[in-house]
Amino acid sequence: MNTQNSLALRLLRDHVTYVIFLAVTIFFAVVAPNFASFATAGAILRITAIVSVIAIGMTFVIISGEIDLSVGSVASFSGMILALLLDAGLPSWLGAILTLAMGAAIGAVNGLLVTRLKIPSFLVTLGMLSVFSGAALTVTNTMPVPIVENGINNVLWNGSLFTIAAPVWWTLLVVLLGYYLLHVSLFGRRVLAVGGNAVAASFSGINVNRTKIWAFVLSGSAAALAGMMLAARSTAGNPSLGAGLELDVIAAVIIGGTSLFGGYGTILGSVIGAIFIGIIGFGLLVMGFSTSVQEIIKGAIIILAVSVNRR
Amino acid sequence: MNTQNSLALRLLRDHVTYVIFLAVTIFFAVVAPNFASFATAGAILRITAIVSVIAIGMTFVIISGEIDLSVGSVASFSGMILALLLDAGLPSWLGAILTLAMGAAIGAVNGLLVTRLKIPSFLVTLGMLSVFSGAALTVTNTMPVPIVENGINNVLWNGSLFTIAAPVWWTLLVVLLGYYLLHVSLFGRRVLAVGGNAVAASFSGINVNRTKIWAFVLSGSAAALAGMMLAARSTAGNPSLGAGLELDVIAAVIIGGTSLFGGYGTILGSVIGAIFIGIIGFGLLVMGFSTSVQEIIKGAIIILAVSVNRR
Amino acid sequence: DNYSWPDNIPPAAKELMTPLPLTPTGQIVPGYPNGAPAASPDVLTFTPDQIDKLKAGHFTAGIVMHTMAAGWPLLQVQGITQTLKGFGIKVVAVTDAKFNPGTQISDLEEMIARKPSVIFSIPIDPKSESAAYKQASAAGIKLVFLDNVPVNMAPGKDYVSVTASDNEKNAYYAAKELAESMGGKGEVGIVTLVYDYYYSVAVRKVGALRAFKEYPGIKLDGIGTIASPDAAYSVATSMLTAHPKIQGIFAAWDTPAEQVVAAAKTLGRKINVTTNDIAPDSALFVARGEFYAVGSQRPFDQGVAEAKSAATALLDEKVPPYIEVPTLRVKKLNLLSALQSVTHQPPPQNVIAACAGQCF
Amino acid sequence: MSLIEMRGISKSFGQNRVLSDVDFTLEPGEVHALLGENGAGKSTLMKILMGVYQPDAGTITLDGEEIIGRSVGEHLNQGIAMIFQELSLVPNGTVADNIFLGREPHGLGWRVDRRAMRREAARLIELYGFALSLKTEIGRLPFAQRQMVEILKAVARGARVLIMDEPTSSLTMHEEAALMGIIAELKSSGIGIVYISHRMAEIFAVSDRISLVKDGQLIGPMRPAETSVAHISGLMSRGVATVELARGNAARPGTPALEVRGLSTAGKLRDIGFSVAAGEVVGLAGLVGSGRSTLAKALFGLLPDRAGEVLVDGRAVPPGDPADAAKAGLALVPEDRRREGLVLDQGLAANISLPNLDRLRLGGGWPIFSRSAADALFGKFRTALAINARGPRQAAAELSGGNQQKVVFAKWLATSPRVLILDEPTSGVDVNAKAEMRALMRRTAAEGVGVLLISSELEELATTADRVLLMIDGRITREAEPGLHEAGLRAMLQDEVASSKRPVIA
Ligand SMILES: Nc1ncnc2c1ncn2[C@@H]1O[C@H](COP(=O)(O)OP(=O)(O)OP(=O)(O)O)[C@@H](O)[C@H]1O
Ligand SMILES: Nc1ncnc2c1ncn2[C@@H]1O[C@H](COP(=O)(O)OP(=O)(O)OP(=O)(O)O)[C@@H](O)[C@H]1O
Ligand SMILES: [Mg+2]
Ligand SMILES: [Mg+2]
Repeated sequence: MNTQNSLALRLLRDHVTYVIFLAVTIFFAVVAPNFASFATAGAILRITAIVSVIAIGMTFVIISGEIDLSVGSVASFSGMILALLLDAGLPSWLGAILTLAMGAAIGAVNGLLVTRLKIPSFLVTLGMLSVFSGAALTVTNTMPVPIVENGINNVLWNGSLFTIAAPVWWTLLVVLLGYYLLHVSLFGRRVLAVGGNAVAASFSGINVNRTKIWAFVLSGSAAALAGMMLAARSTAGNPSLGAGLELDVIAAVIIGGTSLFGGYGTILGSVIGAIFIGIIGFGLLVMGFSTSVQEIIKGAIIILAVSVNRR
Repeated sequence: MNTQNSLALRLLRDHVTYVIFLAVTIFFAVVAPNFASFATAGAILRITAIVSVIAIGMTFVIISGEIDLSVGSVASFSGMILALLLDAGLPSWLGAILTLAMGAAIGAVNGLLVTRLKIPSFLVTLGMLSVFSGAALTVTNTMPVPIVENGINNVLWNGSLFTIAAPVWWTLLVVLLGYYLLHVSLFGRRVLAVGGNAVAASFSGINVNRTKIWAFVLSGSAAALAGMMLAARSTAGNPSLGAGLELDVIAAVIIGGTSLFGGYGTILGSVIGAIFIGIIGFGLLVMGFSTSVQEIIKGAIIILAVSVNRR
Repeated sequence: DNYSWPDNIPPAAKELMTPLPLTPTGQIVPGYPNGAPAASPDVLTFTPDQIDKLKAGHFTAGIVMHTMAAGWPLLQVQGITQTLKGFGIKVVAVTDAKFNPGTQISDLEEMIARKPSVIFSIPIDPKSESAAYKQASAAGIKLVFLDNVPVNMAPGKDYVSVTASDNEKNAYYAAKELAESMGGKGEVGIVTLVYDYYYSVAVRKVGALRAFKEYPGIKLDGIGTIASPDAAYSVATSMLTAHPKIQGIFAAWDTPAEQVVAAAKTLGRKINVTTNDIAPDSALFVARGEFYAVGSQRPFDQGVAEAKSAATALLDEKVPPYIEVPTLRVKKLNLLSALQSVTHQPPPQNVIAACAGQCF
Repeated sequence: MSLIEMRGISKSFGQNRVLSDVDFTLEPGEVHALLGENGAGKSTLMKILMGVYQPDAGTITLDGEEIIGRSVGEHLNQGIAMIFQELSLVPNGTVADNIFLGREPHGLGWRVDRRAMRREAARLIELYGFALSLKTEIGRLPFAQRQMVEILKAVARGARVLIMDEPTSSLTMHEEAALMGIIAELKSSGIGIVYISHRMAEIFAVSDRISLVKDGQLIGPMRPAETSVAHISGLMSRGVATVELARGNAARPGTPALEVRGLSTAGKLRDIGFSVAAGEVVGLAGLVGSGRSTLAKALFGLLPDRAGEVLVDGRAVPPGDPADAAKAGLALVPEDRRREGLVLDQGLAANISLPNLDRLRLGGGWPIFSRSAADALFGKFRTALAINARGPRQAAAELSGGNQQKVVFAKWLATSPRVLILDEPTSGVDVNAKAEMRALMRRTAAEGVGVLLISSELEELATTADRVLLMIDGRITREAEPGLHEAGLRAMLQDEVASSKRPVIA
């Protein structure tokens, strides 16, 4: 797959990604009605916030050479749990923390199954996808659970600070955290090493399993946060809000230049990937294409964009 | 990932898969009302035929170290095309051949994009997924196209020979073909080598790109055949009949013991994987579990089954 | 203003609570080119010994749904299950196809192999699933349809009957209310399902368009299509961005409508939203004034009617081909009464709270 | 008290009992050399000392303290470091990243101190004079350079016990000299070193004690003075008398088996021309980075940007496709067996059959693969090359380094090529096997095959090749007259390098 691995090429590649990304944006700005506006930018960032947040968690898992398909249903489930906890009268901060912890725990379980039982992560997390989408539907017997307490809805989604909407702030926060962990801290070196060559990493005294487990914990927590944001967005926990997110997320990460076989990737790339997909979808909708036509063009653009930047 | 790679372990592993598979089946046969019956067996084989057929094509792609996410929407699209061709008055044999050819062509395009432009297959085929699910919806503006001519419906699905239903025969045919190609022919050796170590393969004078392209052609054709079977099953092409199949298919292949990182896999394993998933879903429904609960148990069983057979 | 719910509610609320009249020929039913004659569920009655006979039959039922991701399907299932319990009929399983016809066919095949006495189902694609349903009736299983009937199946022969509301009229009402709320002029949009083959939703588009046409001042800016409810958020966001002057959106049912409201909220846009169907969760949106008006089916009662027609058929009695359950007009004013009659349960506290005493 | 004492160590992999009740000791400031046939168990013994494998039985003490840990990490912290035969580098990291892999300098909040890392790495490279640039990614480096990084990585850890598992297998005299310097320095600072190598000269140069692993037992230790190469290879051998090479110019007249005219690549090679007659072994000498492997790859059609002519038996070979090259009768045994030579997870017969698929058709006609034919093929070479393996189905990854090398050799011999290009064919192969393989090269040549032998062991070139070409920085600058001995070659190479204006490594 990734035969060209020199940093030089990579830098170029990333640059190209950004160039294409800009080109497409400018195109829409010109042809799509009222696209070029501050409001639009905000709107796109909001639409892509969910995918961005999860993508950042996913980046760690994919770099470490694994994959996490459970994020979508973990998000749905987390939304339900938050709603139920608040419905049960917990203070919202506590509910949020508990939900986040649950997400982390789910991630840890994924990681343990993958590393200790040596089950391919694709299967473990596919199983978990099934388990938690089922669980989300079962807890309330498919009924959505309203979140009436508006404080948390505002903090997580509807509010804004310095005219910038809450979801954008959350994305920013997660980006910074992810950037620190991956590109600044020791942990990042470990993840990259493990993904690059697990055997060599363990020969160098790196605890491969622990590193992977932490990667899964990160993606589980990110999924939980995203799920809470989704719930806040529709002021209700809905058992199928997160369904199918995993594909968008993985696409974003890969478009961002992360190798599906592990060992290389960047936080910024993943976020840009997410926003890129968002812009395409948004732009095409604004231009008035129906969902069906939109899908065709979207698929084509993605292939083209990446094909160009692999040359 | 797959640290334990000694052939011995692999053999054991596969055996265990079959053992568990048997255990689950027997369990259902005992506890589930009128599960243990000829009719049931037939029903399960019919239900899993689609996934089995595609899984066999997918096995080649995954062994070669790539992945094909487009199969689901290619199946939907093929069903539509077949229906439209017959609607346009083509003789059904011709329509079928053309559709099959189209599937192969789509596969070839996937392969070319992956090998020549060096785009990760995950992205190429994800893009294609989007393109063809969109295309399937667009050709008739989301409207299904009935297949009135019953000859082909019978040949592909509704008919039966020696009391065995057509879809089962088709599965059998594809299994034999796949078995020959992977385990008997030289092509199989090449696919395995390419997946095991592409560099070493090319150093051995094997044309890596051509081999991968052929793998994609196989999965494209399999998807097309499955799409036609889907259409015949519902005597109409529907733009979203195949939606989401890709995950079931990949799950089947991986459960069957094929390594997601390429280099190892078996045809029989993939089919067994498909039937295994089928049995679980079916058995759970027969036991009276609703979809939501089903999903939970299904996911758990998959993880358990595989976890046992990785030890 | 000393009205209080439930005992003493304002006349306006009372007026709203009178259901829209039956349409003589409502739903599309095969074999009835210009609509089947609509029968009221009240025609289905049972004598005590008929009920004993049913109980003695030890019948079973399966429910094959299109989706469970909304209040409507859940209330349907509750209506069916609770009524069947009264007849001693056990529901063996409920399947959810997540709007995928392929999945639903598999669900159906599995259900057929399970051999229940009757299957309740709402076909996602009446065209491409008809073959699968034919297998069911061929296997001697009685079929009762919700909303949609597969093509070329004959009532009374291939299946028992279909229960539905007049979706076209229901949407027409909601769209008309939207236009009225805007004083009959301004720009509007529609958000609906992308699959036109799912006709009980497709006809809502027809109804909405009919309503909007009656107002020369109303300009339709676009029809946003979704493959699943959660997609409504981005579809609505982009629609609102592309058309800054949109003041109202009609969404084909409540779950996507909730996402439309969320989108408008995050864009800081004040628009009116009307839709079809309410459930405890979407009721909150009415209470908060985020849905201006809702033309709501009564899924629980529909479930009851379906269960009754199944029971009647199991007694080998004749069932009318098309049973229509008239729809309700729901506004903040009559929310509590409407919600109760839709769900057959007292309205949840959070709805009552959100109403702040303005709903009855 | 010894620095390291391993007592009663036993280890089996499945049925395969590799070590039984082995005792091994290491004193501070000594170099304890470990010899043995390929597959004898040297690496395994040292991997046990490193914590990679847990022994089935036995104890390890460091300064008298039990240190059987569960992981490499624990042993590293105990002050034990190892240069791994298969290297312990991550391809996606730079040279600097890899030197500090697992022990990156860091400040508050696990903040990696990149500057310090680069500074320190630069200092090390400078200090030991290896031809490496900090920022290049390991994945892009040829094996030799990666081996240098592996050396620095281990040395820089400042461990008290340093295990070197064939550190020089593909290094040339410069780096070899550098390493000897390092070893001397470490010794003087009281560090104990285990030195595994198949290069006898090295062994006798550096070691204070020599031990032998044979049939799972340890023979020795003995002092270099008390023994000799002959004695040791005698002890090691499976009774195979060390083969005498039938040297003497076997070159046959007529069209050369391989003829190269004006071959160049954008990257490296400039205007290379030479020919190899049928029946002749032509050696290619040079320093690391001189372009020998590049030439081999270019000849075999692995470099798209090849210009110039390559003729086999006078017929031109189209560039850019190894398949064509193989068809034309070329064969290449690449230098990096793990990456370029083997499908590690697959069986040995499967590996050997790869370039021979068309020959292994069942009954010729249909493209059906005959397993039995493949197994037979493997069996043939297993005996011919004395490959130490369980059987045709054993995964290549489980073979010892040297035996892996033999498998790669075998897979190309099996194609009965016209021209055999060998890139460091005997690196990591034990003395006796080495002798056998060199004899094999001669025999292959004698059968009328043209052999191009790339080797970093000048001794090998001197003993095995009919003619030796010198390659300096992408050019073939000179041909050594036949019958020249190792010392002569070394001298010649040195002054060639000196006389070439351009720096040795670009
Ligand atoms: N991970 C493993 N699994 C199974 N067998 C193994 C494994 N590692 C080594 N072996 C076997 O153990 C034996 C010793 O291997 P080892 O690598 O220690 O030999 P060595 O002395 O280092 O040989 P060389 O000089 O070629 O490196 C060989 O027969 C090899 O096949
Ligand atoms: N033009 C080229 N295109 C692609 N790869 C090249 C090219 N030139 C060199 N390489 C690769 O770069 C690697 C390193 O080449 P380098 O300059 O170090 O010479 P080398 O052949 O490896 O040196 P030696 O084998 O003499 O130690 C080579 O192994 C080859 O694979
Ligand atoms: Mg070794
Ligand atoms: Mg070299």
